[in-house]
Amino acid sequence: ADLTLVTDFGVNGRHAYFFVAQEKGYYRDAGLNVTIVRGQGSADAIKKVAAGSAQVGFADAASLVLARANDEVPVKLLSIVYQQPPQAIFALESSGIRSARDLVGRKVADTASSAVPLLFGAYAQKAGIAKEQVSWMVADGASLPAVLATGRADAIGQFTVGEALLQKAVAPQKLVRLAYKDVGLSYYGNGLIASESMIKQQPEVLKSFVAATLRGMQEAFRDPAGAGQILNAAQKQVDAAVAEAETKAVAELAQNPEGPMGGISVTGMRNTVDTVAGAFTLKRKVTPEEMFVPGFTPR
Amino acid sequence: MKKSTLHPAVVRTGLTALSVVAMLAVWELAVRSLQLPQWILPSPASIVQVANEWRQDLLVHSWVTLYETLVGFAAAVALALPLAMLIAFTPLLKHTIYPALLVLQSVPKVAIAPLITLWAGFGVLPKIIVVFLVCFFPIIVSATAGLESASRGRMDLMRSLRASRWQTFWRLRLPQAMPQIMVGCKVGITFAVIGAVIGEFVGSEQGLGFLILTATAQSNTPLAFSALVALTVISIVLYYLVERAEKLLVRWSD
Amino acid sequence: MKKSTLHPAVVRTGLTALSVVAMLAVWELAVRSLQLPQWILPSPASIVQVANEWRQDLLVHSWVTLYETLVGFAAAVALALPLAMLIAFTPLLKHTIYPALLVLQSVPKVAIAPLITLWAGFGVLPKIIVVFLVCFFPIIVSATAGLESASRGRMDLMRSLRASRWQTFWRLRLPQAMPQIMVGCKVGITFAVIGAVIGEFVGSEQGLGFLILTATAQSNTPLAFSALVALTVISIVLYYLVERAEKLLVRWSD
Amino acid sequence: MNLPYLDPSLLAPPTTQTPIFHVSRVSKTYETASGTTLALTGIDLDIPPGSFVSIVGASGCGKSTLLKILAGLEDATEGVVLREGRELDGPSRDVSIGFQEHVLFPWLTIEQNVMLPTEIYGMPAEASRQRVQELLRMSGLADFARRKPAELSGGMKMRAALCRALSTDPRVLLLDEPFGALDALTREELSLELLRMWEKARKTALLITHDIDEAVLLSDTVVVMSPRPGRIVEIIPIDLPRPRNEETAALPRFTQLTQHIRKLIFSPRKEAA
Amino acid sequence: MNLPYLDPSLLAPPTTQTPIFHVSRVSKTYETASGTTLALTGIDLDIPPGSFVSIVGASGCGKSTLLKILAGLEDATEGVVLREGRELDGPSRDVSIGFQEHVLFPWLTIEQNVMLPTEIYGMPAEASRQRVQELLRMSGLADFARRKPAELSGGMKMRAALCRALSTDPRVLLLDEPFGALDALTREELSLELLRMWEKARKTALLITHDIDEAVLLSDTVVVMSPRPGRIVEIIPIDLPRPRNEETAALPRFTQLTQHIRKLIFSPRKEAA
Ligand SMILES: Nc1ncnc2c1ncn2[C@@H]1O[C@H](COP(=O)(O)OP(=O)(O)OP(=O)(O)O)[C@@H](O)[C@H]1O
Ligand SMILES: Nc1ncnc2c1ncn2[C@@H]1O[C@H](COP(=O)(O)OP(=O)(O)OP(=O)(O)O)[C@@H](O)[C@H]1O
Ligand SMILES: [Mg+2]
Ligand SMILES: [Mg+2]
Repeated sequence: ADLTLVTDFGVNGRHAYFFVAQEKGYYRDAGLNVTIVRGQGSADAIKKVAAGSAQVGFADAASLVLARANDEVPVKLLSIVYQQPPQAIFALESSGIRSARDLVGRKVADTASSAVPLLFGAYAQKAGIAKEQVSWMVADGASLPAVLATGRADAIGQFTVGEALLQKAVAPQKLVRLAYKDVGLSYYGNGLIASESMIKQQPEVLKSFVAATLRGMQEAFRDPAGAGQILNAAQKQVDAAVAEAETKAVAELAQNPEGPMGGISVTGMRNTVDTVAGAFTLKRKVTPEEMFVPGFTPR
Repeated sequence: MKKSTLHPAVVRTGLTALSVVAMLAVWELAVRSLQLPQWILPSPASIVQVANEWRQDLLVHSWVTLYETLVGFAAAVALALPLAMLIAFTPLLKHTIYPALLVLQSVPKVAIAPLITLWAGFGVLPKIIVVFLVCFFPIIVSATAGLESASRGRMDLMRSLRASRWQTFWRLRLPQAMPQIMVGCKVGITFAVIGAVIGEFVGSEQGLGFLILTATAQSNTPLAFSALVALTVISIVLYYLVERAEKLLVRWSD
Repeated sequence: MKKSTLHPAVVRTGLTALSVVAMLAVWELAVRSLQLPQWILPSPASIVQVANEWRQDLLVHSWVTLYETLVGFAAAVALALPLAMLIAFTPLLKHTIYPALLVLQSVPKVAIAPLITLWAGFGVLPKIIVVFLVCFFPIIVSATAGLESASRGRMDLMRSLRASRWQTFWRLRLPQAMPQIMVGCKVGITFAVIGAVIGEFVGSEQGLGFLILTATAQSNTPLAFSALVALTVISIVLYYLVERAEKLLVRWSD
Repeated sequence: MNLPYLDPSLLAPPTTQTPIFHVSRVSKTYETASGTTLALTGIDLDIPPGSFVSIVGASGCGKSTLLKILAGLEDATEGVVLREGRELDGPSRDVSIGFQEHVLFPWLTIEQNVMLPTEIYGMPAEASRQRVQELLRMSGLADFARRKPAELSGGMKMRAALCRALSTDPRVLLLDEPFGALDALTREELSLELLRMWEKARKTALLITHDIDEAVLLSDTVVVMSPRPGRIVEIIPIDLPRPRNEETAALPRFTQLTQHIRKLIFSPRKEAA
Repeated sequence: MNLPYLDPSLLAPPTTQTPIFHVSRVSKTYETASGTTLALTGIDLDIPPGSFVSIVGASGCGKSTLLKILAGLEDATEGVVLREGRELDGPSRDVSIGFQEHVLFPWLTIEQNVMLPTEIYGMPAEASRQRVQELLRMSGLADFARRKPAELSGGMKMRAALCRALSTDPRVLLLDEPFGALDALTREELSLELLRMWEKARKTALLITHDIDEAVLLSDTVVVMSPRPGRIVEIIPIDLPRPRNEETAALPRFTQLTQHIRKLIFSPRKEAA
């Protein structure tokens, strides 16, 4: 079957395993012909999947909660890749920021589509600061390293998997990382999504897609350097070394202490929904169960 | 004069209003009949409802965007006219200025976002710069074409009077170029509004662009569309204001 | 004729080249003297080096963007002229068509990009649509202004001949509007190039916009800038091609 | 008929044909942002088919306005204008106009400009081209057929515009000072040429001119208008024998008529001064 | 001097003053994309200060071209043009031009159009306004001072353009058919007005005209040009006494001169035909 896969944002080192699955023929073995296209943020990826421009996607679970609650977008999760919260706030060492408390009264910038500001409320609560004491600015993704390095903002939001790239950009200055998972937050990050109609009509295709992707992940985590090269060969502008570093970071996030790689549990999902509900006023209450379809990942 | 007893301006405004209403009706009908989900295209009704809830914020954000638009547009006009004048004075200058303008024009403003934030930070300045960059080109191209178009006979008259370049500019070139300058301004003002939003996309804490981005990210599509509607209203109003200015400034025909 | 023995076209091209070289020199010097880090503004030298490494890809991506630009621009011209004609035929139509155009024009294309991809999918079609939307407005506004500007005396001549609307259009309005239409095209073509890139930002696997975005995401700033340079070159070349077309089409003066 | 020196036997018998133009109680007021101008008032005029009528009168008296009303290009503010018995509703292809200002299109060559009406009328291209070539030769523009209007002198442009008005061989010809910018010789040559053409084909012609000799030499009737607001002072039948030519101007009757007209034009204002 | 009927004693004594314009062996070729036109060839002409010179010649013979060369608006292709002994380098504020085509700015009122030169010269506003008011009154445009050119008749526009040329009271006046679009009466009135003004102030004037009577009545010298390419056929000193007025035209010498000129213009082409 032909499948178009839309990423959460761009094609970066953190997506290497999709290309591993592609290049090593795992998709082909599963009878799939997968085309990988760039997304414009999780919200956009979710809409594209809902509209059928893409059949499968890679998007943030929190964004999906919002999409289902506010816009009734008929999309569900099939599998969770980032079992841990990937969100983090990065500052320069020179800014004097060392912990969440130092963020008080500071300006933090991130893209509008990022989940970092979306879930900052939850982070602030866990870290014991008032979320109103930090001001957020919207900035274009491309300008974020510049914003940070030139001090236009005191810190920026970024996924932990982006650390290698960011470090490269602001070198020689050193980065301070305030990851959401480090204050004990536990909710799902990004996962594989599909539309409800697709799930109903072609569950088998989706199942083999998830399985092949997980196979790619395993292979990539086993050999991050190899994954980096594969991605670099497919997408020349992605540096192999950066891709290797990002793949390692993904491997860290993909650890699932309670189950198999890629697995989804109602408890995990409830944490996610509650975290989002705590940070936003949702138009509609979302149940953890409606967020995903079970049975697409190995138990 | 003959059939209608209505003032033509009333007819025109009526037609404009009518076509806007017609568009809204088609939109509402399309959404209902095709049962388009709201995350694809919310219905005008739902947008109005959300816009009403958010009217305070919409006003504040609209004001910011309007301000950026007007300042950037004014700056563009204020710079384009003297530059066009300079080009009209020394035509060879065109071939050194235009390449630079083309470079500025052809670079997508979003692509040089890091540069803009680097130099101008957040705040209104970078948006004004983007507005300026976006609407400068149409204005200067039209203005230059207009200023260059003085007819042989009229130029001969001014030459025979040994009018200075300034005098020729003020008394012949500028009035003659006015209709074309206004065309440039009409095109420019619509791009100016977009420019403000693009500027806000690059980095901002307020403005309709900010609202559109954050609403989209939070899957509040009706809110994003109500911001788009506010944007469109600003654009249409500004366009017709420029057209009004044109009517006041160009009161002659050949 | 008097002092210079050079052909004016040579002088003009020389000046254009000179000013481009001057810009590059200033840029290189600025980067070196201010010691700007490369991820903010790479030096021309480093861009040239990267561009050389990537020349194969740059060519392929440029070709894609060029193709989208040209098709979208051609579509815009092909649609703007008949529509402007229609407006010239029945002036009241202007007040129903323009509001719709203003709506299309004032919505930031990036903001409705998801809608466009929803309707047109991936591939070149959505980019062509964005190009079309971006450059349509300047062309139609200029064309309408040009077509409307036929002088009283000339219109009287055509009326006295009982020329049909078509004949009046082809023999009077169109040739007379040609200079203004070309101004619209000159402005339009530069926006068309940007439109292609914006379209590619929204979703694409090739083209200079794709290259700019992915290179930026990877902090490969010199590569992003070499794509920007390619874009600028395309823009300048297309602009001067339109200007050449103008010279061929408008060979008369009042 | 208060012209005692006219030999009534020479007057054309009252025609029973429907006039080409019947103008009755016509007045015209221009209204603009800066004020209203009464250009014509109480105009009564019949132009029978096949006649050659000239209008003379002071600058600004409304001659061009009257011509434009007959052409269907301006609406009369008051009064009735009939064209062959029917109410006038806009321009007609039978009626060709030579405008006071030449209105050549700068993007067309002289030949293309002159051919424009024939093309718009869809007349056979080859025949029109020959006719146009002939007209250009006659008016001394043969060498300039391929030039653009900007390369012509003032008088040459006027001649090109006259050629254009004649290019379709119209039934009715309305000419607004076609010889105004021409030197005495060219003027005489061209007006005699026009006279020959008219006497051959007997189309209807209305000529606005400032040259009283020319008006008398060419016309069946000369209409003398008063200064603004334009009224008709007198309609003078020209009882000179046809065909006419250079020699006609030597007849005593010719001098009589021209002097009568000159007196009509010159005296009222002189008295006022 | 092959004019046997001229009384040599009536000729002005050869002036020793530097001429305002000295033209020697001037020729002019226009080169355009569609071809070259030889407009003038071998022109020799002196215009002494304080003289009134008229140029007559066929349409397209290069009269306007010569005027533009004297005005510094066109360069001669060959030959020398001196203005008061010095090589001509472009237009001068002493020299005022009335163009053949009126060139009024449509965005200015008639008064503003006429005031334009005085404003550009920076002349005192009040004095200029009075002079302009006087000129407009003289040319019958007083009622139209606040109107835009589009609201004027063809002849009225020409008159406005003439007023503009006179508005700065220039030392040298170059007029290209200023009365071309005017009726006989207005033409006579205005040309006599011009004559009066000139005889009072004795500025230098060059007039292009198609009216031979007018040329003789006004001028010290009439220059007769041949058809294209323009050459000077004869330079005819006009030995009529000054001051001149309507009665001058009744003198037998006047008729003699006009007929001589008419012959010069009419015969060569007639013979060729
Ligand atoms: N700008 C120009 N480009 C090319 N040829 C020109 C130009 N101006 C005039 N000519 C040519 O030069 C010749 C003389 O033109 P000019 O205008 O001097 O004639 P003129 O004597 O003033 O005629 P008229 O009495 O008709 O005004 C004409 O043959 C004309 O075609
Ligand atoms: N479009 C117009 N708008 C306003 N007034 C006009 C317009 N056209 C003509 N007039 C006025 O109408 C009057 C008559 O003008 P018209 O052109 O008919 O005169 P004319 O007899 O042709 O004069 P001329 O011999 O100077 O060409 C003038 O007073 C003029 O100012
Ligand atoms: Mg007239
Ligand atoms: Mg001339």
